[in-house]
Amino acid sequence: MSSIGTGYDLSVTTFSPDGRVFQIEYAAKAVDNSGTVVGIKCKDGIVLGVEKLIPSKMLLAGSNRRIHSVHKHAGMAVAGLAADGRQIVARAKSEATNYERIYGEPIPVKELADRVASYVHLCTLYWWLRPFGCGVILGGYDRDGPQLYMIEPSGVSYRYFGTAIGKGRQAAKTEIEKLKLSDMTCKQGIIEVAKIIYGIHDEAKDKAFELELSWICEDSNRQHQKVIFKHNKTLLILFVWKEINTLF
Amino acid sequence: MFRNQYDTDVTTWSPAGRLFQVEYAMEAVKQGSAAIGLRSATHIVLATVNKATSELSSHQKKIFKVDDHIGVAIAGLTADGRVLSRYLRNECINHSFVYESPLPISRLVIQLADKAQVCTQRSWKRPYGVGLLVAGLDETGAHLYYNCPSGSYFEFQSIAIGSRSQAAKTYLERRFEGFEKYSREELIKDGLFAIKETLQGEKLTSAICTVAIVGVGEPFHVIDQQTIERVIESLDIGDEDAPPPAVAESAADEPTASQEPGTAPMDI
Amino acid sequence: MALRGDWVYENNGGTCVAIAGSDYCVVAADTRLSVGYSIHTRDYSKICNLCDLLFPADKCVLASSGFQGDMKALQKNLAAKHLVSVHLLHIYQHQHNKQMSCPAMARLLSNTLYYKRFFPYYTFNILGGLDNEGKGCVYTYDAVGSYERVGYSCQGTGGALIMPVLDNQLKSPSPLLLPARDAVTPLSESEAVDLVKDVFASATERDIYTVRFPIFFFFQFLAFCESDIFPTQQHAYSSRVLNDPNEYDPLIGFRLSYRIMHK
Amino acid sequence: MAGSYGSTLRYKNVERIKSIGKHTLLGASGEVSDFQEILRYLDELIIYDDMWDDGNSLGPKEVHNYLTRVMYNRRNKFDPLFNSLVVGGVKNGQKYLGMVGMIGTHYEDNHVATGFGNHLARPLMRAEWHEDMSFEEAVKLLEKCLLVLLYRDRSAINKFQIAKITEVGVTISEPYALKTFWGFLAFQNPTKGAEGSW
Amino acid sequence: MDPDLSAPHSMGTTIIGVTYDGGVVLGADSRTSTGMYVANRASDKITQLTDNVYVCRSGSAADSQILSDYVRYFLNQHTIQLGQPATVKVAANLVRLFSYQNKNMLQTGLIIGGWDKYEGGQIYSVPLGGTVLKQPFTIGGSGSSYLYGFFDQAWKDGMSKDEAEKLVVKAVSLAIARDGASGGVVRTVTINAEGATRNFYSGDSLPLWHEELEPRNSLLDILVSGASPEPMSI
Repeated sequence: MSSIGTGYDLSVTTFSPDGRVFQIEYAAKAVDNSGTVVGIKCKDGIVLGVEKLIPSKMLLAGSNRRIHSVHKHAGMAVAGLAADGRQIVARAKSEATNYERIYGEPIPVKELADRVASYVHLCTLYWWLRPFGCGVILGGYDRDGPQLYMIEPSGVSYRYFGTAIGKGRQAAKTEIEKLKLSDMTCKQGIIEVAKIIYGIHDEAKDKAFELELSWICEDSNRQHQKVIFKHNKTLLILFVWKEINTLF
Repeated sequence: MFRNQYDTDVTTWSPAGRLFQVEYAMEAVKQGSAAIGLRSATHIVLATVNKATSELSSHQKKIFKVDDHIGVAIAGLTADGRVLSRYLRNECINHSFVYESPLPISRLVIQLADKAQVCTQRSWKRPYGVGLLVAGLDETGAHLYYNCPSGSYFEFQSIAIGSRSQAAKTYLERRFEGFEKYSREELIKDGLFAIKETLQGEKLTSAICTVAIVGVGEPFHVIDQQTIERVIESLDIGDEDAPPPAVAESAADEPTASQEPGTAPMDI
Repeated sequence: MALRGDWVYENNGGTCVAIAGSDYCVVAADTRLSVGYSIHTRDYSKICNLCDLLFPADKCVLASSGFQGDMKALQKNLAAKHLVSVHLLHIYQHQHNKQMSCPAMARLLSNTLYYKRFFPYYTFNILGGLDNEGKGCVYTYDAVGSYERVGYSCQGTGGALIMPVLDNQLKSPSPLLLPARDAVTPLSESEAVDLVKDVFASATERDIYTVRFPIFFFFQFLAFCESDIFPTQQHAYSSRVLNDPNEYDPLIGFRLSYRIMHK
Repeated sequence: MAGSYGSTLRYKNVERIKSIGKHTLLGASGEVSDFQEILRYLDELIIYDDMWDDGNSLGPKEVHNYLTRVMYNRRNKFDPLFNSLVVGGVKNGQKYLGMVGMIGTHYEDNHVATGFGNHLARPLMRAEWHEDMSFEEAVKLLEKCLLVLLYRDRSAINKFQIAKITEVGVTISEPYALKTFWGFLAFQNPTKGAEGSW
Repeated sequence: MDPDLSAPHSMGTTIIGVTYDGGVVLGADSRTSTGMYVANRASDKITQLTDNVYVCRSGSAADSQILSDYVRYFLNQHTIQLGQPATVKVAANLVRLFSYQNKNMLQTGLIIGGWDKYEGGQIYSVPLGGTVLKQPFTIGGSGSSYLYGFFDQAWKDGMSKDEAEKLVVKAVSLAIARDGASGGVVRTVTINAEGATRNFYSGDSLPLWHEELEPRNSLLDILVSGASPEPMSI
């Protein structure tokens, strides 16, 4: 950490001599420590999955959502500080409704990603703000088909076939690369995402977690929808573990 | 001592991706006297420890009614707690003005959390130094939430916050699985037991605690002192000798800041 | 308000009556909501409890007639202000369920009306309840906030028909007497209720905007009780709603087949 | 289903009944552009409500109260929405039926109507409505009212939709026309027995 | 009668938009009036908004021009922002937005027509108050009063391009024949997957309707042709 103590890393409006903005990199650290978030684009839609870490056993299942709808046709999964993520979600919601108010049609996913990225970027421009401590994966389905974007604390946004952020992102990305995404339906994809998240989670070391899933596909009428397996949680774990054991 | 560079401003990230100012605000919650909450399928009980700053003063009020169906208990800076509970009330009044129906708890809690988050991202603000237990009943049932200064919120079966709350939390963690089916009386009893855990041997009396309840057919209200006194007597817990020292009080109580320097404890 | 055009207001009709006794108060209003020759509904309560959800034992009710949109806005406004004030008392005085008294509410209502002096609420109000001594009280208003505490009053489209009957029947001392006499009626509560039923029956015969079988609110002073923190005195009240059309048997010999719903 | 332009029946396929969320139906008469604006308000309201995805949802009572505030606030700004609205629905076993006028007058009742309907349809409904009506009885009663309105409201056309809402959900019928009756003898020979002309 | 030359230009107009199999045809007359005076006898009331969307304007010339200028500006921005052509729906909604929000100040009714790859050819009508309605065909302007019955009778779904264009020209000429505020030439714009094509039908090429006569160079031609009537005997 050569940055530390140099004095170039205390403000988001300060460049270091080698042209870096350390505050943004530090903010990204907060994302790297969080539960993993995975998003994939299948041939018929988008699947989002979150490894939601549970800090206390007295927490109720299903609370503290990390996947949010931002319009009928788009959803967002948050890695990092959930509180920061909600601000981004709120902004995305209002961008989406504003667009529809003016143009009379649902916002294209690309446009939504651009606008959200601008907002995230805005917080890296002023000394009196701080960059968001969260990254988001945005999935949506518009007239040009399903699309997946990831927006990082720096404000950059890229379009992906599949991506991951958070603690287990490297392992997750490796797993995603093995998938034949272009042949896969969301029904298959959602199992794969569940498998990946269960696979990268280290039972021994990590806190307990809850799996949160959502999709946007033909089956959901091109609307963003959370997915709850009909099996209860234990069944799902068993089911997925069985699958994983045969796989690895 | 490079650390001090990063802990004076809410808008400064530490190299490990932490926000010390926010963490310090979370510490303020732990300085406040304890508040606990527990819920069954139909009722939620909030209980707080009353601490007078001097013999001559009264204690600070720690439980506030927000609306008929919602109430809060606070731990930390009482002044911040009052500001926030006033905000909550206004939200409820506005909602019933427009819809003539009670505001759902989960939505109120998120609005509150969003308000708290804003204070963690502006250099001219400070995070609220208060934790709120929000108890309420709506269309989707009974709910108990904990809102903290970082802008996070959590829904709990039961929870304890504030000073020496770890002992109460340990007590609750042993028993919370049964709470769902509890009657309101049982909830009140376990609430008092949990409060007692935080007192470290001090005698539990109705003067030292405030208990409030909301549930099906029962608008949020503080249970009067006589009733509590009667419950305490019937439980025979008031006179009990000093309880076994709370489990690993000092360290376990503050698992966040000092323990894992690499992680971002705001998640909790 | 000719400048703004007459479309901003309409008169939805209706009649309100309130009578104060030495330890009771009766407030009544009819339930017809109409415009011109067209009846919107025969079942609209013009009496508002202001905070009936929060505090079942209440200290006053508001009866209004005029433009229904304004009536509702006024009621909501007052209810919200009342809530805020209850909360304030709650926080700063550690009082539980301490409510605004009827005289305080009367002043609040006046201020609320006058605040819209230049775009008034087109409403004609009566506030009835019990005062801090447990005595019946009635406040009567004009649309822009002028108000007066009286022993009885009536407002609305049937008001002009009813007022002289009340003047005649309620044996109220002249306001010209010195020293001023209490304006409350010496009538017993049951006599007062009967009188109200009668005046509504009569008004119905001559006013197309008034329907028979009013909704009643009835307050009676019961006892003083001590609050546990502050030594101020609070009152306990019973308020009940009388609204069963079968309860009385006017000489005019027909009964309407529809049911008057409770408030 | 007509959208009139003066006395021209300019648009003959304007849908005036819409479902609002899962529990509510909205019917409107008056200015079509303002109705479209109201629908846009409600669309946003419902989208935001749905996006919470927390098990809470706005019912007919909430929608009615919301519209009440919208209409009243717009009249306070001297920029009213020129509509009369009827709101109905079922949620949690509670039936709800209410109406809001252009300047914010509102009420609930067992039967409601806007415009000409207040004069021509409500007397019929007052006479025939009863608490435990079947769906078939209700449709018959509505059709009786609609037919009277078709005969006597010159801006009405013979193209109707009837919508039903229950705990289960919403169904809005296809547009359809009602058979009209012209068989009175006096219609064929109006001067018989009464000399002169209309 | 006083022609009132100081009155604002207004387009007592006939405008039409119809869909056909594969696209839309827009049509309009070309008369712009100032009171009773014809200020322009060959004006263009079909205005381009984008490559694939056009609008027919009626009512106040100034209002409709300003409105379409704004919409064109917004659509250009929008096209750049999205990196692809704006849809017809977006164009119609922008027209609606400005019409509705300024309904107290504007005296204009418009017909938006165009083609996009998602929904094909579409016609939207935005009359005076700022309602927006998607229609298979629609007519507007003062001349449209004379055409309701005609369209109720002559309209059919799934016409070919030529059929549609013929229908539009015929309808505009019928309206010109009965509406004093409409006149001049007939302009059409046809929009489909291939793009937009303008057509022009000059005033002397339009069909003749009831009580209209074949134009001549001069009475003398009639006399020369020998069909001269005998002098009227008294």
